[in-house]
Amino acid sequence: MINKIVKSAAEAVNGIHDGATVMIGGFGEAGSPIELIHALIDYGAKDLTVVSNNTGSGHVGLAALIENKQVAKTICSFPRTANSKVFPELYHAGEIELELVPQGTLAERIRAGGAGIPAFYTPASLNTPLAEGKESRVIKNQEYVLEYAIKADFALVKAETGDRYGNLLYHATARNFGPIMCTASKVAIVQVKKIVEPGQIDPETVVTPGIFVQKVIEINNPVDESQLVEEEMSYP
Amino acid sequence: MINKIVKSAAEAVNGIHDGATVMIGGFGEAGSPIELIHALIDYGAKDLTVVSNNTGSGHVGLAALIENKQVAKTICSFPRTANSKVFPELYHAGEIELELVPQGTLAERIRAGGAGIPAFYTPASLNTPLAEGKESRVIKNQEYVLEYAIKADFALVKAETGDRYGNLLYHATARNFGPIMCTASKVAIVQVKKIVEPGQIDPETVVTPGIFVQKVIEINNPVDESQLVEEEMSYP
Amino acid sequence: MIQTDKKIGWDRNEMAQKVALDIPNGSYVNLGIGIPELVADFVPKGRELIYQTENGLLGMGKVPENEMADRELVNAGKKYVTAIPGAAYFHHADSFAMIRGGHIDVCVLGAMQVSEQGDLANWSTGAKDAIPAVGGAMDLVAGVNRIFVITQHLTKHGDPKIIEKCSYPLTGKQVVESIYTNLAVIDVKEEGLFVREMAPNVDFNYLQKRTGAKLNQYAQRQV
Amino acid sequence: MIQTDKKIGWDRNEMAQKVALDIPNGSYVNLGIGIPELVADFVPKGRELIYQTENGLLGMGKVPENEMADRELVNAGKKYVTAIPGAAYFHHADSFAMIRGGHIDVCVLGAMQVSEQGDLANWSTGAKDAIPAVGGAMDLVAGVNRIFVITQHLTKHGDPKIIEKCSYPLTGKQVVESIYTNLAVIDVKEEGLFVREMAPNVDFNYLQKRTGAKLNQYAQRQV
Repeated sequence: MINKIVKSAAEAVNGIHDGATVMIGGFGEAGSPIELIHALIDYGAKDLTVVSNNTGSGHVGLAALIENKQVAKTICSFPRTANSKVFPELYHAGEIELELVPQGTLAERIRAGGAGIPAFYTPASLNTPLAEGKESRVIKNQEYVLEYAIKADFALVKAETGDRYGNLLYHATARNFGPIMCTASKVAIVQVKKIVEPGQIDPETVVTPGIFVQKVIEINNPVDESQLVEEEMSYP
Repeated sequence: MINKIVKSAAEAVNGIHDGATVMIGGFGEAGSPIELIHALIDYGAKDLTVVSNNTGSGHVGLAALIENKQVAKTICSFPRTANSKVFPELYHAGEIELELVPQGTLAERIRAGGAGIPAFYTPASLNTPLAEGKESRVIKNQEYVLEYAIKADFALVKAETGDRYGNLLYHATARNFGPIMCTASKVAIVQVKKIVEPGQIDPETVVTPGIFVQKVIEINNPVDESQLVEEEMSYP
Repeated sequence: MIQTDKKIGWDRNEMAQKVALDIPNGSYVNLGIGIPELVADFVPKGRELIYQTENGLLGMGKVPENEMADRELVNAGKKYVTAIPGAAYFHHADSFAMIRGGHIDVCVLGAMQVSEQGDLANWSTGAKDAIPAVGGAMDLVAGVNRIFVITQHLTKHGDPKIIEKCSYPLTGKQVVESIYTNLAVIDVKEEGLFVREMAPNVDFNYLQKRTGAKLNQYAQRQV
Repeated sequence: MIQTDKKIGWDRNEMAQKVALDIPNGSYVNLGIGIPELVADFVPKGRELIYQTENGLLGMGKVPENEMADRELVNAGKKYVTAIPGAAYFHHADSFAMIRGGHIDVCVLGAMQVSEQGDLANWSTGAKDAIPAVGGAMDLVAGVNRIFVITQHLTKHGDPKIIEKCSYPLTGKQVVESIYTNLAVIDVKEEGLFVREMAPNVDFNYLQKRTGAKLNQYAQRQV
């Protein structure tokens, strides 16, 4: 029997090695797999390259992972947000590397990584500093920038519902990068609010087919990141 | 009010001009928009380039469109099937052009057309006759073929459920090329079995968001193409 | 009667209203963060627009009553929003396929600078100590058919934002169609900048003085 | 006792069974049309495999009772199938993302020819009057991690299918991992073809005579 369900967040993140590339889902706090991130802080893997749209808020979740000096490099589109304090400090101190990527290009590079497309052309960032040093090409009288796929060793993703095959449903705009990150990583680790029996998810509505998922952990009541940030909590 | 619903198949295909590129959904008979194709036969547009996985069965649907000499060129992955009689004859007579594309490359080229990606690299077809004359490139020690996006003027697609915004649900493996063809064509024309009010389709389950669809026509009881083929029916 | 306090220019709502009037019925629209968000409040009666937010929602609705806020239903500015009946959720690659693929009709963005060729700078001052953050702006200007900019005519320091050549790093080159400021509506044409409308108590000289690029007048006023 | 009618080789079911034994538990598998489809009937007890069909279904189930057939639920060979509980439907670009992206563990395909380097030809004889049709074969061999070929050892005309160099147009170069024929199981290694197992009443010389490329024996029989 195929069974991708694991019993704890600690078991879920077990094996994330130093130097790994880790994709972390979420757009701000929506879809951020905070319990998995905290488990990764406990686990302690260092020198990580993190691929994520943002760099976290306050002193919990992704921000706490960065604050804990486990991240050597981030690949993201929007590293500063209203509540991001940790990243700016380390960035100015030269203690964390940043690869800034336009959001759509970031999404497409991740999608390409999962789809076996090593590189593609896009009009985004042309004639801007973010295209500097990149190859460009004229196709049908328009110029495009060559961009390469991003793959990862692991993905940490938050979804709503899952089954033992790894099939996933998401909730609202918490979907964001989750589905493509599952496809682009060797080991996609997903926290879901609810685990159901195979067949309880209508095959017409599956968002992430189980083939893209390696571990599922049920976290019934994930903490409310926004609230933790407001309350100035920190982890660990 | 936005209302993409049209009243007849004739109205749906109205405006498809001679020389147009038309994507036609379907994998064999599953998802083939036969009523729209028959309306296009009645409408009479000629010199069409048809992008479709197959070339139709018997003497109805896509095969009838080809038999009626409306198609100058087909772009497809599998032009011969057990019941395809029309295409082979015209192909041997030199009356129809064929661009043969591996199925996954066909799908990705259409997806790219809809996603504003003008070209991408793929490992498929490398070292085969289908890569001859195509540019290739080594990326991270592996060689890939450069493939270009396909766009169309129109798409004819079959779905299950639609609303006035053009949101669509599909049925089982009739989904196949429908969603990506809607994205890659200027005017996506969709026959659905049932039209519902906006909001009746759960936003979490929408397969084709309405933005990709221009016309929706309700065909409650589409004909059974397999049965028509068995009965050796022909159209018109 | 001496008018020493006569009002010059439009306020933010009036600017947003000008933009709203220029968006055709049935359009798919992406609104940037800030003043652009106000545009949704001024859609003329009888028009229906569909709002896309690049973080995965087509059919964004109004701001929710506070107690109804869903923490996982946010817009690109990470504010809580709602979904209209007929909305659809999708992942980020599909969302930017929508944007890059030319399916969004209009995008309304803020600006730091706009050049007379329609170049837009709105993501970075290029300052060495700034944390660069680009978000989806470059994809939006590259992919959306019509880019409207809504902005104050001058910076907080009184410098013109509409200039010959952007000094800040570009978001995109030759992408802006029209600029809506508190002083005027200006179209970006191949031949240069053309003033389509001026705000109350603004005249051409007044406007030109506050603009860092040559302004043109339409030969015949457009109706 | 003289055995004039002794059975030589395996039948199709036995060939399929050999393949089935080599597919690890939990694998995601794409089965080609024809003999490959039989593999699903011989999955050893205790193993669960998930079948993908490239026309948009993960979790393909058994052939339906005739009266239950859904005309829009077909496999890549356009035959009616079913979906297991826990299945998922998706569109063609997502399906081939799955294939090209290396997510399918095993693909079992038929063959016209296989070369000693593992080149596969299975889509066209290259004849001038033939209608070329490739389907998803090239994407499958390029993207799936392990390609198993299941085929009769000889063509209908008695010619070897396993040869030094394919004369037919290739589907992919150096893609085949193992070949399962009615006479033997043969592994494709960098050093050449290695016979892993021979069918009843087949010996090495018999096999070599019917093979158009040099066969090797494993130094030590693998268990």
